[in-house]
Amino acid sequence: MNPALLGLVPAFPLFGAILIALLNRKASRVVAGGIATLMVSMSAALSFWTLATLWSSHGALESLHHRLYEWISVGGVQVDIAFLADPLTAVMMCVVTGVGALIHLYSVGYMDDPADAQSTWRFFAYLNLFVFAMLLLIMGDNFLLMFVGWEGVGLCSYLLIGFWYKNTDFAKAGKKAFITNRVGDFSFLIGLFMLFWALGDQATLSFVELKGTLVAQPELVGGHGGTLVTAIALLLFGGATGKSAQIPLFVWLPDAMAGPTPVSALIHAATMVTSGIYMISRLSFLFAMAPVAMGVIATVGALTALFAATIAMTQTDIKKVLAYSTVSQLGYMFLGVGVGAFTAGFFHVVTHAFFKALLFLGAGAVIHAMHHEQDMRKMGGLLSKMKITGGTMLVAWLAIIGFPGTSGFFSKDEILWLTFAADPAQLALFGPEFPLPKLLWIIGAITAAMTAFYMSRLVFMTFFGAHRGGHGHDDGHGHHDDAHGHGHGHTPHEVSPLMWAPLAVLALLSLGGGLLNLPHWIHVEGLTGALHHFLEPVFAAAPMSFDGADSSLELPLMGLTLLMILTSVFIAWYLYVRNPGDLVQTKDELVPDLLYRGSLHKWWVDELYEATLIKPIVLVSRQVLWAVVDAELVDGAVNGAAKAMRRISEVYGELAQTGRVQTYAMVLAAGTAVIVFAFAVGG
Amino acid sequence: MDQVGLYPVLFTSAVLFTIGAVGVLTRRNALIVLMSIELMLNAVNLAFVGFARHLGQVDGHVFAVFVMAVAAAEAAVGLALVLLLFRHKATVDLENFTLLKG
Amino acid sequence: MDHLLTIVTFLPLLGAVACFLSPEGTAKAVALVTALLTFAASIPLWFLYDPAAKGPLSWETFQLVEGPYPWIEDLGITYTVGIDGIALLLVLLTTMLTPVVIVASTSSVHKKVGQYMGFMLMLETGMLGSFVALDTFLFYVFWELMLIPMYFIIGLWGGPNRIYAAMKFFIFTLVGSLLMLVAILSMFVFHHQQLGFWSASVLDLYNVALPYRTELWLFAAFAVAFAIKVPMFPVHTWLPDAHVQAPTGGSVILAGVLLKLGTFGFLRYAMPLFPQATHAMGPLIAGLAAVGIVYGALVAMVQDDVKKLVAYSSVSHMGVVMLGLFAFNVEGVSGSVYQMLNHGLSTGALFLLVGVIYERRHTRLISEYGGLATSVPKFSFVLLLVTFSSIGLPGLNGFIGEALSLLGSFDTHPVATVVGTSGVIFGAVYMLWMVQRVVFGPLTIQANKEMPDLTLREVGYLAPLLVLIVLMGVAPTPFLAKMEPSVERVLVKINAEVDLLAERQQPTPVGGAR
Amino acid sequence: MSFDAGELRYLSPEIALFAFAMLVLLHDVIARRPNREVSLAVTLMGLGVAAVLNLLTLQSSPTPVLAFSGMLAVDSFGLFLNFVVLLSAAGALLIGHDFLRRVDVLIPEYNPLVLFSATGMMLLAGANDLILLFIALEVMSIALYVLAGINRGEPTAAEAAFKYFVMGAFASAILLMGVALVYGTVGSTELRAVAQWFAIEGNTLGATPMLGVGLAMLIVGFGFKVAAAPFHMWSPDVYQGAPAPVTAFMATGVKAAGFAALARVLFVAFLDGKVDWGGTLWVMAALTMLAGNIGALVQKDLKRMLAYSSIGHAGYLLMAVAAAPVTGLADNPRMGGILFYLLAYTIMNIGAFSVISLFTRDGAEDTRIAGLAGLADRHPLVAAGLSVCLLSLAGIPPTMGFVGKFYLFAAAVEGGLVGLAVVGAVAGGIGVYYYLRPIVVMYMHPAEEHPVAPQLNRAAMGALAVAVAGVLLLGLMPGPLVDWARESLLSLAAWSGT
Repeated sequence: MNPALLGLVPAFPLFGAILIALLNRKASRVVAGGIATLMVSMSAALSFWTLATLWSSHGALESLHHRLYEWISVGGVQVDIAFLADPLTAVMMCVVTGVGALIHLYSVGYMDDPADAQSTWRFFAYLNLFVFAMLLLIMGDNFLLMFVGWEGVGLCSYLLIGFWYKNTDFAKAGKKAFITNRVGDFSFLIGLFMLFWALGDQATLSFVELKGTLVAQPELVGGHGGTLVTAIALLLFGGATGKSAQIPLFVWLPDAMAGPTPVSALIHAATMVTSGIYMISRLSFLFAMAPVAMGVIATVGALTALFAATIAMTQTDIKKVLAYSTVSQLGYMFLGVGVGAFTAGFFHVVTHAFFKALLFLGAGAVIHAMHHEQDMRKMGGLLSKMKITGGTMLVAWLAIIGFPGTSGFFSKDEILWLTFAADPAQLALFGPEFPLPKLLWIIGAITAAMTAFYMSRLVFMTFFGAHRGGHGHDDGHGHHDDAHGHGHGHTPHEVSPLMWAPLAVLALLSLGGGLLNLPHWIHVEGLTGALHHFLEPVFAAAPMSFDGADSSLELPLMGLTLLMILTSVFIAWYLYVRNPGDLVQTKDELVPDLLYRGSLHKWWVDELYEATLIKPIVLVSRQVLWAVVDAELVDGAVNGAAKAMRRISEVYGELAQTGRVQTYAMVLAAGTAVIVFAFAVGG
Repeated sequence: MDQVGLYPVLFTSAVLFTIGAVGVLTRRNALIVLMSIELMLNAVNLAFVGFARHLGQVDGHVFAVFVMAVAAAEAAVGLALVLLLFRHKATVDLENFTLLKG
Repeated sequence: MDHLLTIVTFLPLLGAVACFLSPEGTAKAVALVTALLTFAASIPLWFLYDPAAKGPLSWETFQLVEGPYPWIEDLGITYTVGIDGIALLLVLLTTMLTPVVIVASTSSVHKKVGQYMGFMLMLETGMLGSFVALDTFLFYVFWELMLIPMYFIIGLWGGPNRIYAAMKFFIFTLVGSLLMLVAILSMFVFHHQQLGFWSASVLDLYNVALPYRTELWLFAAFAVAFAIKVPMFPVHTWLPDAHVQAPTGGSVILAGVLLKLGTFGFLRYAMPLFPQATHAMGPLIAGLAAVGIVYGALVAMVQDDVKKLVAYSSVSHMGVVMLGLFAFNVEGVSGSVYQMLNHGLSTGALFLLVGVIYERRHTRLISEYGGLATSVPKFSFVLLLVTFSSIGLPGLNGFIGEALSLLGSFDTHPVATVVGTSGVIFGAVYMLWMVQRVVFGPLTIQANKEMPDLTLREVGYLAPLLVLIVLMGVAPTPFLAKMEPSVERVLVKINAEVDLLAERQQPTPVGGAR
Repeated sequence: MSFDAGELRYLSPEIALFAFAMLVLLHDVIARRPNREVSLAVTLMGLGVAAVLNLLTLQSSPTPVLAFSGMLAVDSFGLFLNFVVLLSAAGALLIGHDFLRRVDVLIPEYNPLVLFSATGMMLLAGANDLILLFIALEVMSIALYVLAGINRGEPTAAEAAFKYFVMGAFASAILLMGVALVYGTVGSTELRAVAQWFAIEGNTLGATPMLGVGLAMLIVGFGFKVAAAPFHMWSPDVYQGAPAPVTAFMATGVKAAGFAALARVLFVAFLDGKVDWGGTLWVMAALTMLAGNIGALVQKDLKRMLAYSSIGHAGYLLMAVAAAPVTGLADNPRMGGILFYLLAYTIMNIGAFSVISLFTRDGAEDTRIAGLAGLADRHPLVAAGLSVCLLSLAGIPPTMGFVGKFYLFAAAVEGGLVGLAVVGAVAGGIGVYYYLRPIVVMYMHPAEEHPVAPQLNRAAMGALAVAVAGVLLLGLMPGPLVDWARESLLSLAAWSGT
């Protein structure tokens, strides 16, 4: 493939976005959606071509590179608009455009609400813009271009979360997402600055050059394990915690579910949120130099996975469950890259994109069918009414809980095993001897069990048992304030083929995605470790060792995890299918009240941030900075000086300029006396 | 007079000058203020004459004559102004003339 | 073409006279034609200016130089104008913004239109003159010449508290510049003492070498004048008052160009004239800039008046510019200059947009709006675009300047930069919060429902700004290429002696200029 | 001592002025119904003739000459100031012409009195002998005392005149005592003699405190005339009370003549390094700038405000004078700014007062600042003219006031008085407030319910137009005038040799 074609990959969706924006209201849902889907499909085609080119070269072709033009050139900052497609990029491109195209297609069916008819063009324009930005993020050959994409996807996320902007809460959710991401960006930028200056004369922002420089001269950033490189890695990771919704910046993602469900599927599950993992993978050579940072990443990932899972267990909003599930799965991916299993982490990115997109789209189909009802307590028994949707959802469910043979099984298992087997020295958060990998494995395994529970709970509550839905919705989850009459608030029914066709494709991918990278114990020529081999050159500069555990333990541990997962499924089945009647009481008996409420209220993290950060900052800004510092101190000083001058003037006028001529003469005489004295004595 | 040296003359002049100045500063009657100014000018005249004698020049004496002429003109204008004041307020007490101030 | 700069500079003044003399009806046309002619005349500057010219900061490296024509000979005061890459861009910004403002003002100014247009054009001459002057006295004359028209623009066409605001603007600025005048005079004397002849040319004054303490005092005098103009915390309070009271056009010019004169002054005068003091005071100024970034953003956040919000955002943005300037490296300073242009465009556009809704609703209270995206989608789109430019979204202009400024200054003042970089968070907070409250949410107020969307004229005058916002984000290289050699030259001057000094005192400065 | 009648030509401007004054006086006394226009024309003609003669003198004596046995210095310093004085007198006459009719002061002596006073001023500018200086001062002052009270019906005018008189006479007496003490020490009243006395080994102020006291008293005397702090307190009352044209004349002519005398005495007689009067003047300048500018802040009356303003300007001028002992004259060419500024100050003040004089109602002046409200709408050109003059007074470029102030600051900085310059800058910054007040009122305040209608008249408008043109043109192209002022000031160096 001609590298020049790389430029077309992002160009198509950008063109689509512009075209749709130009057509605006003249473009109906189908026209706008058609254009958008077409554009992304073209990108997808090119992406697969790219992948094929690279794959078929068997490592002979390290990467494709194409420079469009010089973007910024000042001093040491020499940045081009240039695209780099190495194996990592190529896979990611395919995921983004492939899944993206499916979701675009799905959206054409999904966005059929007559109330949105005037604004679906906006939806598709944003969506195309998003794909463009995402492609910039992954294809940019340098930090700044990546950052353009990085922030660009944030922008689209902001716009799409707030797509139904008339609802103030939705608009706020968009804002929250953007600002929380900005906190991460702040960290990212500082890390970038630090890296740039550390390189001194060799400063570069290009990934390829940076890799070369650091491999050749690791001492520039303080050498392996150096403080500087650790700081840089941690700060860059700080950026990732924002974009990829990790502790402590995960709070925006659940709120982001305010956006239309395809958006949740595309942006907040399959693609954008994984960019943190992508970034770390891209910079694996740098992160590998900072074991402490790797330890932090793995730990944060594991803890996020666990923490989000605890919340997901009690949520009743189907999208919220999926949102926390996403956070949790992202944690897994960080755990993977944190322990140095970059391929495994990235593999999970890919499989997760399949099954989580599927889950969201399936949920979207359900919501669509239920007329914007998202509360699972009002669902139930939908499998019979929505066979295709239900069926595909079940596939996704199997994948996400890690049922053997599904894509999720392979990717999750690889992460868990490599975590267990990781050399403690390469994630030396608590020193090289501390058995952090084992600890993380335990967290990971527990999380896997919890995942199985809450995902089963979701599936059971939604598709099994009796239908609990009343008539339409009345809980305010609807997105329109103005009347959005549901004359047709009948029973749920299967969605149109436009929507279920993508589900079916994704279901296939969820099932068979594991073929991409079969574990070593299933030997199939060309498939075993395929992704691993393909990505090897990318991660070659970040050698990691996984001989921290006896390899004979691999299968027994897998079995253990599997057992835990199945147990969880059973519990869920018991609670939600066997005894569906007392959904609430059962849990009250099972778990202490505080834990239940904590989980239900997301451990009050939002409230905590509100009380400790947002409120104080606003309060201080308003009551201290604005009211006191600005108005009283600074401006007070200015006005006070002016007032004082006027007062002096007045006092002078009253006391000195009395109008009595002899006062004046007296002052004159006194002045004379002083001067005379000065000259008589001082002369 | 021959026996009188420079310094007694100057001393007298200074005393007269000071008396005049104090008069200007303290007396409330415009006329007396006017007279005090004349006193000051004459004190200077005394000094001129004293210096002239001391230096053996005539210049100082001539200056005194000039000063007298000027003083006369000044007194004329001054008296006219006092009259003007009196026409407005029927008094020449300076305390009453504080329209302009501040 | 020999006198292109002079023509560009004084053409508006001629127009101003014409506006004062012409009847109300034709004044608008006269003003617009003048402004457009000026803009047209300034476009060749872009092509005539050749950034490739090499050499140190000297007569050779300024271009399109006219003069020196003797003016007041005994002090060596001359009429000398010329541009470097930095001034070039600022001149073009000025000539571009003025017609925009004039068109925008046709709907916001109803009384004494002729005078208003006259003052606006007079202001343009003042601003252009300040950018092109190469003689300190000439600079000072133009610098002060800007005060009068701006004073009248605020005082005559401003809001209810306009007189207070105008007075504050005038006196605040003047007190600062009078101290600068004393410092300029001192420079004349030092130049005469050291080099034996009188000269007011800034290029000659660059050759004066002063003892450290003297530099410190003189720098302080210049810095106060410029810092007030920028405005830096804590001498910023004239700005919110001036902005809120000024008519839309006044605010746009104030934010768009006038503030830049402060930072331009630092770069052209205060810093290269007093390199040691500049470096010595660097941490202080960078610190204040960083505080200003956060402070401006936080105070902007809690404003109820949208114009005041934008005004405080200027304090924040200009803090970034200052931080970049005091980075002492080419990345930071170029970014800073770029950010000057950005701020001129995006904040100018923001004020125009505020003006648009103010004209329709006669209120600037954020709470009076909400849900505008439904009733005025075009307006809302533009507001969003400008907002994202303002908060430095990559791909738009703001990012380039902000990122380069901060990147540059991180090397020199890491702590201040970290504090300042938090502006990317707070900037998003106050702008997006404002946008959310103005544009999003339900449309509840009847008057907002009936609000007409952007007219063709409004789109027309906003369009150039929007195009530049995108263009400068996507393709900054042409702009950066124009300025970079000039920036480097100034930096050589700023850093040269200081490097020598530092070498003598200590092994190597921490992350010294590369 | 010999008298050479030919030397009278050096005095020709003064003689011409005096002669015309007598002529006008006679016309007004003899004519049954004196024609005011004719009187004005003849008076102005007198000024014109004097100006021409002054110019001829200037050209015929390219090198400074001493005439009348050293009593009179014929140098370009004096001749430059003669022009300033003539300009000031012309302004006072033009402003006064219609004004006096309106306030019903049809005293024909106004014009000759102005001429007499101007004669005194011109003599003062050229006096090289302390006695001539004193007499010239009195000639100038006595006429002014009368002029100040010329509006006899107005109680404030009478009060102002009397206050001026008392203070003036008091200060004159002190000045005269100073003259006597100098005479007593040096044995001569000629300025060069004083300088020569200092040249003698061992003659210092420390050895003869009497001379120091004399110098101090001279400084007080001139300080009073130019309204320098702490001898300035009379001026707000007097400026406010006196009729506007007279105030204009006082503010400009007296200030020019007073500074002429002060500069000549200090620069010719006392500028030789043995006497340090710089410190005293430093303090006086600082006090004067601050007192004037701060005092003006709360004033509500235009004339009173401009009185304080005038004090402030005296301070700026003193700032430059104070720099002289540090650098000498020849090494500080910026000292010429003193002359330039005196001219600038005269022009812009004439402009301002020509507008102020328009505001009369029912035969009385109404010079409240508030009375200007809305003027910009009713008479835009008048408002613009006053604004230009005020901005020039405030020292905003591109006006003559700015260039002048720039030079004064330059002189101070060149003399190393940076601290004083900073005080001046601060005072100037404060001062802007009150200069802007009238502009605010004119442009931004709505007119009063029964606004004072400005009584436009050709004479005053002419003066305003000329003043505005001068302020702007000489502000933009000050070069030649600056050169001339510098040369003129340097001509003083011929006498002192510094």
